[in-house]
Amino acid sequence: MNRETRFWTVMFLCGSLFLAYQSFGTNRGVGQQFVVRVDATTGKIIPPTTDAAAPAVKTVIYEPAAKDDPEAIWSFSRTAGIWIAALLTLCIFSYLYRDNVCYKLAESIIVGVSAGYWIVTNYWEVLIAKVLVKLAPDVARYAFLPDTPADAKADYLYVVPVVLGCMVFCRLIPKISWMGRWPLAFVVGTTAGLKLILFLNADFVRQVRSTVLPLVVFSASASGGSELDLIQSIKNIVIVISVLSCLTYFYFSVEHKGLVGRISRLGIWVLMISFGASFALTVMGRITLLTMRLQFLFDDWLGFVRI
Amino acid sequence: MTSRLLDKLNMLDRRWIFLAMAMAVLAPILLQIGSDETPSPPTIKLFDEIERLPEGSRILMAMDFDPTSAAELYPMALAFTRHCGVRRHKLFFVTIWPTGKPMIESTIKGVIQADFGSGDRPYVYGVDYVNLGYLAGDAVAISQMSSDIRKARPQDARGTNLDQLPIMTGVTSVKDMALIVNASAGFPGGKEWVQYAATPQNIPIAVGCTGVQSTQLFPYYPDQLLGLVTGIRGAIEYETMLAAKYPNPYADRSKRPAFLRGGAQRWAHRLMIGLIVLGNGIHLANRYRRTLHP
Amino acid sequence: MEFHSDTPGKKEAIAMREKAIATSKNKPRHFAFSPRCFYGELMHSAVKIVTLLVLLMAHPSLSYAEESADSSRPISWFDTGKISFALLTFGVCATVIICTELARRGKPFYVRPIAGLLAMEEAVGRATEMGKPILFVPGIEDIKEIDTVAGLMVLSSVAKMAAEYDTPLEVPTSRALVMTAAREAVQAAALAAGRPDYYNEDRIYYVTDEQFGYVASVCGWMYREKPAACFFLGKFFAESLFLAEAGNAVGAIQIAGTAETTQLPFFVAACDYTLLGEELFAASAYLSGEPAQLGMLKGQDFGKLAAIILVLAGCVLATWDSISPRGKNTEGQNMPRRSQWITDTVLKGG
Amino acid sequence: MSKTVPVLIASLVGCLMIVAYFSPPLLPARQIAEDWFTIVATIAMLLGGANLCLHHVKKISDQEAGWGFSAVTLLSFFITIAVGILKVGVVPESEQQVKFAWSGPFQQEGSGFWWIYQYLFSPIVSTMFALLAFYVASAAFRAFRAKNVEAILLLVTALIVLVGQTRDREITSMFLPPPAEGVPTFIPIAFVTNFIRETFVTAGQRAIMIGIALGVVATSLRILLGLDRSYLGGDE
Repeated sequence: MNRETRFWTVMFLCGSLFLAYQSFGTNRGVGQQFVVRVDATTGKIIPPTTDAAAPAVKTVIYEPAAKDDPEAIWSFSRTAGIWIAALLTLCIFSYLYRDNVCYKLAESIIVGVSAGYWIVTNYWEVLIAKVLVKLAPDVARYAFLPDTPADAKADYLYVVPVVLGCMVFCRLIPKISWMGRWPLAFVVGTTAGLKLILFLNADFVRQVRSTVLPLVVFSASASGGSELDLIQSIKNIVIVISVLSCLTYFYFSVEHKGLVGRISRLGIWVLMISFGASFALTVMGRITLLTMRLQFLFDDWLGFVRI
Repeated sequence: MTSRLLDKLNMLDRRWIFLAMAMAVLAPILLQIGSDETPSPPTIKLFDEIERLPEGSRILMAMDFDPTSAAELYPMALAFTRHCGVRRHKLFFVTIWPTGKPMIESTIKGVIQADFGSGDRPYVYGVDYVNLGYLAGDAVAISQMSSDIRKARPQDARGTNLDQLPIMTGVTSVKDMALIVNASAGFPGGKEWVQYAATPQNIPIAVGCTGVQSTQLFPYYPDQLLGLVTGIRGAIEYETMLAAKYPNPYADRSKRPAFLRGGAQRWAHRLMIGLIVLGNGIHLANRYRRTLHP
Repeated sequence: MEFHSDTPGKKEAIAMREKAIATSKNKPRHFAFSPRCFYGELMHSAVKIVTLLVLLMAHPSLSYAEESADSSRPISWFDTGKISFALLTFGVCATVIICTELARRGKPFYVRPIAGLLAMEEAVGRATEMGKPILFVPGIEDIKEIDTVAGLMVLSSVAKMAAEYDTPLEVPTSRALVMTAAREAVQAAALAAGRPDYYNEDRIYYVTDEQFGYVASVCGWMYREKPAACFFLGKFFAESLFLAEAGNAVGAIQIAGTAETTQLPFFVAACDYTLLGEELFAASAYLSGEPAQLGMLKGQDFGKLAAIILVLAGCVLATWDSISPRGKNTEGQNMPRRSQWITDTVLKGG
Repeated sequence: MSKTVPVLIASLVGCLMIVAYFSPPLLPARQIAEDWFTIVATIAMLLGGANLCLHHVKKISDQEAGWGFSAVTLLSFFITIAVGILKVGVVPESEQQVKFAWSGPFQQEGSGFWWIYQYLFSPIVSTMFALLAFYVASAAFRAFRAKNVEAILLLVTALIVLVGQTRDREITSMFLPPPAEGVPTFIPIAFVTNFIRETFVTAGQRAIMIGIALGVVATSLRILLGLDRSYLGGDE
């Protein structure tokens, strides 16, 4: 047994002992979750009862509750969930030390779950809520969506996109894989057309328009006349010069020599300043995320933090 | 001696830096150190607009984020919804991210049902607010919403037909909204709402975005964007304003999740600054040493 | 793979390469035209069919127009409020199409040298000297993204250099389709360099679609093999930092390029050369030498020129407005601002 | 030849989207195209799932290194789909829905699919992104070196904005004389941060946006005119 293995064995032992003490030795426990039973149709809380004769409610949903709530019951699934989530979080953090089996396990779980998640969401939100409702409203009403209007008529035009979509799977069969390009072309063509118009409008026309600024700004002064607004004027001048110099930098069909070269050098400096700011703002986001994960571990799971 | 130190720093295992980062974030969490913020103009503008709109104005709450950005955007979504609730606006929740639906649900549960679900004038589903759920099709879904909501989604998230909901009478498209409030984490998000809905249809829009995205959105402000709330700092600013205007109950710490993340933010930023300075100090020292012993 | 830096073939290759660089540095690149009639014909027939179909679809009996339009009002076929935007759209599109056509008819277009491209030679050369492999990452998005296509275009020229020096080139991909395209590109480059045996299928492989899984695997490889040169060209998201940091840690020369503006700061900070945004597309057009692509680039440059002129003219007028505002007209109303013609007519938008 | 029809499809719908933007009577046709787009794109996404399965099944059958992880992936994939599509643990929510077994929302709190989202998907994905905080720190220490003018500009801006984004910015006003009553304190670094954001960042991003917008127009035109067919893949 080398030194590193020994170190980690001791660490794991200490961690397990600590968790065991925290779970059984303290009042709060680790990651314990409690719920109340609620009747979904009425929204009323169903008190826990041992009376077998009590009428069975078909539509029970569970909502989170505090431990000291008299109607609260201990929830196995949620407690297990918190434990699993916490352990998986630790598995991912272990990558910081070194790539290892725990990280790989968490990673392979997420590959499967995320692919499955997207498919399920789209199944319910598009294939059922949009396609089935249009093609067979009666089936949709009886099976999934009781609120589909009774007088809804089937719209068979929707067969076309379904068939077109299914042609995607032709790609898996080498002989007819060329047919798989049709739906792809439809998707690409639609986005190309939309993008052309909308980028030209919002990102070209509007942005050029926003850059049309007076280089000298006067604002109403207290005495009723107008006076030079120095700060705003400087800001406008800086914006206009920066935009023009950056555009010059991105101008590819002229050699960057002489005046053009100097202007484009200014352009790259502006870009660097903008990237510096963007870096700092990105850092802000990543740190917040780390804060949230640590809050989860130390608050929701271990319960160290109490407001 | 200094040379040995320099060598050591040059060879420093980055796991020590990882450890320092973990400590910088963990200590403020455990010690409950929060941080306040002074509001900045783009945030104030959104706050004032929600204040200014008459009671019962229609506001589209587009929640386009997922767990990876919930740290910044969920506190923001809570603050926006709380403010709209206090002002009693009509809220239309929608998302174009498949992972955004649970975010809407927990916002509704955490704010509307918890804060405004009871009392003499409770918020009623279908009358005061509606959850339109997830719209598939990325940016095209926005384009669809701006021409006809019912084409984009015939039912709400619970499967109820939109025509059966009182809140939907008189609403045909996004054009009928007084304001779009978007919590955006990337593509598709704030940029697409501006491009596909707000700019072509001339609807006021305010975006709460992650720090990463804010540089992309800043050029749209103030012409195409009414307000811009940036990252956790923006969330803290909004909470600060909400707490100042409505101290009961929003000055309470438990209703200010972003405030509690502020302390960790501050310490981590200090560490980052220290690391950049130290790193460059080492760089300069190395260069100096090279000039001494070429 | 064993690697000997003094194989006889290599010296010749290096010499040839140096000669090629020397000649290419002296003159700007112009590209010859090879007409491809098929495209032109197809374009014409497509335009015809499109016009026909649009007319057909637009026919009131086929569209929903009759139901939706108010019967008392004549149907307006054109939204007159959008006329200036329509003209502008038409103008931009026409410029791009004309430039493309001109390029294909043989008109040479100049493209300025791009710093990152010259550095690629240096990076490949250094890897050869050190006897270490080269890593090329074509982004994590699918082939339909224009960034990925541009990245693959650069890959073929990097692969050609690597093949000439016989330096191993590793290309892990995050999408199956990108892998196929990368294999085709490298194989063609090896053939073009006159070393068909250089192409090794096992060095170009698919890892996984999952962003972080892919990064973990690539970074693992980097720490093990310590490549001397890393190329990151394509569409990148949060993983850009992992890759650039790992490359920095192993001391490789790094050349990156992406149009994803949020990731550019990390690349700029951690890499030696970065192709910023559009530069990536320009680089790929430059390397591909395809006249159509160069023409498009020229067309876009005209668009930028128009933007520069509009901004300049608008700013001059706006400043004039600001210094001496126009008075009131005979009816006592404020006269419109001078810059209004530019902001509200030319740049009205849709 | 196998590419002619797809190119025509792409050109047709693309042109329809453009023309309909300017011609109000064509709006319904555009709406139909958008509706179809959603459906086609959704079904196309299923192909990704199929590819994933094939890839991992192959890995398992070849007994490649790490095939056990492939098995875990497949297992979690199928469990997620089964739980989500069968609506495991979902109950009807209103009186009129009680007689319909599959009528509750599929992401209902307490259901199986909700559990997977809450306790597997969400923690793993967000922790992976949280790892970046550590890498950012390491990059700041090792890669952010003042190598040339560009790097120095980047570094200094990053430092200024880092200070300006938290309340630590107030330190910079300590050396200034105290402001008059009722006047807010002037904070130099906050001013500089705002100035940078309002001018340089806006300008830089704007120039990139204008350039990329033109690039998008050119690329879209290539697709609509049938010049660019790379999206259709190579010839098989």
